[in-house]
Amino acid sequence: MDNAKVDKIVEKHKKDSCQLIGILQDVQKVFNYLPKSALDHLAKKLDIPESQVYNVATFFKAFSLNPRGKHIVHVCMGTACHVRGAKRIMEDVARELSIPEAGGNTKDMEHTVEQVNCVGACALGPVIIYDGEYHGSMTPEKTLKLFKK
Amino acid sequence: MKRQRLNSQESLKKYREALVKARDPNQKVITVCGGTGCIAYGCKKVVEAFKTELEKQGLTDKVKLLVTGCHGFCERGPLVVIRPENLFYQRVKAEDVPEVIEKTVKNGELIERLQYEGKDKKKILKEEDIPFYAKQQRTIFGFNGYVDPKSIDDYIAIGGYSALPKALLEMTSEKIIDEVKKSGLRGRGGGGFLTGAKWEICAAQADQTKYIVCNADEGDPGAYMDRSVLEGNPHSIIEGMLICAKAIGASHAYVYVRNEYPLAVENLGIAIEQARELGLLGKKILGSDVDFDITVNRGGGAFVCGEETALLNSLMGKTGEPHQKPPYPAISGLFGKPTIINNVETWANVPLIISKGSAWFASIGTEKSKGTKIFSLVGKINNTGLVEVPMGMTLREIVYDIGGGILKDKKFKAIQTGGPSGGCLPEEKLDLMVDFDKLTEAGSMMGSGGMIVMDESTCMVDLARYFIDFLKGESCGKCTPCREGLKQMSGILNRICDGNGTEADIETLKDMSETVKDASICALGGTAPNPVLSTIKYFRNEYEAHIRDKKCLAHTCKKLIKFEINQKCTGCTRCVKTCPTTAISGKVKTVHNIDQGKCIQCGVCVDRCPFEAIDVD
Amino acid sequence: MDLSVYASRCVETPEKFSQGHRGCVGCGEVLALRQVFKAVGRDTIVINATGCMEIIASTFPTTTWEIPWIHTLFENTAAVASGIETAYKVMKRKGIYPKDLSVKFLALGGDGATADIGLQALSGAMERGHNFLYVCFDNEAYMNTGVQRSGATPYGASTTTSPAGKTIGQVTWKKNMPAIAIAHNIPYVATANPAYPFDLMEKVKKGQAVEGPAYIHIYSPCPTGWRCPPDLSIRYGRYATESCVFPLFEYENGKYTLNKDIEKPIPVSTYLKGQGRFRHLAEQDVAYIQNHVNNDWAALKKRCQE
Amino acid sequence: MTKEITITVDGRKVKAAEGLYLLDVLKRNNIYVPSLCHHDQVHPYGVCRICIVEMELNGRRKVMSSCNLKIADGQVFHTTSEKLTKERKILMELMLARSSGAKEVIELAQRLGVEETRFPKEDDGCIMCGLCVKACEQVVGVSAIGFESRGPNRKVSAPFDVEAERCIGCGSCVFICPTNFIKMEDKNHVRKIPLWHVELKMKQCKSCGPDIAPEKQLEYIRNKVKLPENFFDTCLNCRP
Repeated sequence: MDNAKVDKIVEKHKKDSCQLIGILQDVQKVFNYLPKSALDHLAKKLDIPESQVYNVATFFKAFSLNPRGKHIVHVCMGTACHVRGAKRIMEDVARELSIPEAGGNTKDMEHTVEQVNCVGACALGPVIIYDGEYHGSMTPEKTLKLFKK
Repeated sequence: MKRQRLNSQESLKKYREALVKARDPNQKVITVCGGTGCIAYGCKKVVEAFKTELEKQGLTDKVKLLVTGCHGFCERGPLVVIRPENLFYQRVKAEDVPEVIEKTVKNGELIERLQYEGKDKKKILKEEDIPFYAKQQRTIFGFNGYVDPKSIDDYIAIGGYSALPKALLEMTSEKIIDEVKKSGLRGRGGGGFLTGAKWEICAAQADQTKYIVCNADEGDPGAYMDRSVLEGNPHSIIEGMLICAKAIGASHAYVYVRNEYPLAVENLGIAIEQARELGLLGKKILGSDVDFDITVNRGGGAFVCGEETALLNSLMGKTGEPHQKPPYPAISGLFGKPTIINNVETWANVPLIISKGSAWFASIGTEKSKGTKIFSLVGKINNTGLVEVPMGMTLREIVYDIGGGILKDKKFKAIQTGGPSGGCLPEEKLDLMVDFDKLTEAGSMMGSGGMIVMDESTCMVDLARYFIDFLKGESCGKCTPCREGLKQMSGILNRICDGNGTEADIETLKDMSETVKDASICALGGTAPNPVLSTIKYFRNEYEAHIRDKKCLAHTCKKLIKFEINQKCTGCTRCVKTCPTTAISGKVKTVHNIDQGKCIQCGVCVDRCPFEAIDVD
Repeated sequence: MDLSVYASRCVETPEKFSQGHRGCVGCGEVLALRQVFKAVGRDTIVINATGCMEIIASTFPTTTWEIPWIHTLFENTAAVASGIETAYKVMKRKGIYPKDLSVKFLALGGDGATADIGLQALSGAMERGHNFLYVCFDNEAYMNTGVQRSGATPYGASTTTSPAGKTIGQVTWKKNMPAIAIAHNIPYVATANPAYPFDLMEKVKKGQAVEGPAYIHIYSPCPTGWRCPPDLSIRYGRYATESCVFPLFEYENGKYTLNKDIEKPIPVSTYLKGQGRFRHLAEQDVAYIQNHVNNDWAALKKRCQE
Repeated sequence: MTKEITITVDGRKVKAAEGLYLLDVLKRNNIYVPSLCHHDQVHPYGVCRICIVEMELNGRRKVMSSCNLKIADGQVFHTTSEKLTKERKILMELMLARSSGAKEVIELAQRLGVEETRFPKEDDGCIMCGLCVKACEQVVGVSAIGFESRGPNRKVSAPFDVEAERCIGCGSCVFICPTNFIKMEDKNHVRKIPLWHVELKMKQCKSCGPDIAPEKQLEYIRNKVKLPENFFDTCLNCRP
């Protein structure tokens, strides 16, 4: 079942191992994270060593090898956001959801918080992306409201 | 609609003429900025509102609604410009839409509250008169306000793809390279290498297979101009690469885009599809002997992939590990073949050089840095956004004239150029002319064009620590100096910020910086110590204050500050409720007190207090 | 550690002992020497006693040695080595050589040069504690001059000076050189065999690294003198160890370690069979040797378990 | 035949074939440049950076690693400048801080005149030279192991840090590891490499008994060279 989904993605990319990163992005979109079984299958399908797949999957920040929560929250830690206080926002989020400051899953698996380096919306700093939706000029209060919603 | 393939210069010309003819220059056009910044401000709702309102009023045929790429003035989004008068409205909300249509579009009346207000409280009517735009020279970026990125017709109608037939059919490859060389265009990605010279080396390689790569992995935090060009005008990139394809004899290109830029990926994909439909990509383009196609590759979120050799590695489905140059990619790059890799902005400049001529391009800028450069002006500044200025403008002009000065009129402290590996320049360097060499001389760099303005509330040691921490996490970990060196530097800087620094630390940092710079494989490590070196050079007093006096002059380093409640406290108890560690106590309507043992210096109370009753020391 | 097939491809190729020498076909000693050279660093001075390795590798005007090399007489190899080592130390102290330079000294000798003629000098050098590594290539006779018996020739072997006929060949048991070296209380002594290249290289590296004298006794099959097929010299090396005739062990700071524990030793006859020098042995002679080997093996195992 | 070219090293003219790596040329000419992650059986990876030299380029001196630098005619190098000595020392200090217990690192550091490191010491036996990964890929050809993560978190590991499926237990990684970080144990007819979480059954000789090599490795060789099925039933000694 799961392998069929992977097969489909691989077919879409014409079995081109150079598209590995793109394929992994798509696989992650389907499963919300990168399960080991899918990656093993992917390696076989593309005829590349598992070690290469694993290396790429752990190298890039966008990939997660562990299951993630229902809602994915990115807190931008780019320079522009940093000078406008992104660190404080992150601390608040971490405290509020009782997760480590580097990000992680909440216990109820509702949220996964991840730090990102720049989302290219620097004029709006500090920025939080909640399930793909940009929220600019965040303050600790606005952040909390966002999570309560 | 299935479009006809354009297979000659003539057919492209006809196609353009037909498009221009069909368009009334006096037609009312409502331009809504659809860049990511404005999307975050809710421009999608505004667009929807315009659509329904236009339909309701039955104006769909008379008034054109154009959703464009980023206009640059992100601070004031969502932006609406009404053409042909170029009336500028800022911070437009969905509720304002009926009024805009009723008053401005139909009757030509102005709505004052949506207009831009200058420093002298005077309302400014037209887009081009706004100081933010007035001083800019928007040769690349200007198109963004006029084209729908999802429509190739818009681009052709304003003269896009006019350099292409010239290059493909009228010029030899030597002529193209010569033209690019004469223009003095230098790589906009940060290296500043002469683009024409790079092409010449690549063209001279005997290998038959060559590749072209567009570097759109804009990993610099605080910079987003490549994103905006790619989102707003993807065809200019395609045209630039096509011209290079003819010049060096390549037939395939890859665009490596960050996955964090979904809109750029989408728009680029549409643009490529449309170009294929018109036969501007594919076999025998415009009847010439050039075959060319483009593949889009998505990145995975790694700053190091902005480095060209790392990017090429990543394009081959591996991790983004750079390797030592030489061999340069122009000689041995993707799959070991000669490869031209240029940044988005560089590609966007190429069609302009071909169509307007190298002399025109070389007339802009300074002696060794030609043309314009887009900067992303962000941080503690009034007019955040993207600005395109000719090379050689001073930092002061950019910060004060275009940027409108520092937020809340605080004191300017430093400007950081060139992304995380650039340097911080102090106030006395504000009159520095911005070009590749001058910035490098001053201990910073051009980089890809990030400009982050900082005011007195930014601690420079903390900032250096932030950058080193960032780069430590972004290092690929391949070579020792970068992996271990940055780790140790980060350790030292963290120690200083925590008030545990020693006198020897500054010298150790300087020693290490030199080694990391020289011995690292790639430019990430090679420039990583810049923030440290430049802050030590210009703000040594702050380091010394942290180390000797255990004081953070900007009151940001947590371990070195203390919160205290002063007599302004009215006893409203707001801070008591928000304090996460119950460090604040006090009865209603009496002055509160902070238990220093419990306080974690989170600063929430300062945010909550409406009376400025909490002092930071 | 038995690393086979692929690991061996990771062995570095450069040796400071180049091709074009005049060693016999299938020479186990040259093989051992090359392995030694793969293990030693480039900052090494070689002191080489008269013997096969000197004859085959240094015929004027050519040379196989790519590092500083000095030829000595049979009797004074260790003495010359200790002289050079001392001189080097003095030069370093006087500041003529840089302090951070670390040069190693490698003395090479055959079994004759080690166990017989040069024993006195070697004993002295070991006792004085010079910082050098002595490697003995043991092919169990004076091969270079035409197979004359030496102190290291094993019981029963037929040589030109101990021909089988009236006697059984060599009538005495092989001199136990490693034990003599151990008796000097030096920090490192080991036995090695080119049939076990990783073990050999590891031991040479160890021997070079220790402070003070080190002695490595390398078993070097010699198809010419042993009168066995040249393509089987490595196999005979393996037989020697697997039948416990030449066990691999090391002695480090007073402790014995068995490097290759043989669970089920093969019979000595497998080893003896096929070598021309042993072909006259009768069944009871083989049984006698087997018995002796068993006793030695048991004694060594006991020592290693201590 | 390859072209012979001349380069200048520390003022001395050195002749060599074109396209060789600088470090190899220096070694052959007895010019000492320290190196740590270099191994002549593996393509140079150039990560330890200890072998840095200075190359003259347009009147400036550029620091580059010599192990992966292909020489070209007329290049001018310096191997012993004050700057290089200082930078190598700092590199050694960094490496010492990472692997304070690795004998090879300590020795090289002492040789380069570094006794102590200024940085907080850790004792990670791995110096991230990548030789094991490269040997597994280039020499053995199975790519059973690889790198994981990036930056300071980077380490060598089997995929997913569980049993390395492709590992054939040949031990090349163990042999090539310069710091003996990768351990291997043969006991009771089982070969264990704990770092890759593998335990492989050894094949025994049918006629004399002792272990030959891991079954998986023999199988791999047999398939690769197309040997008969029963080829590895007996050990080398028992084969005719």
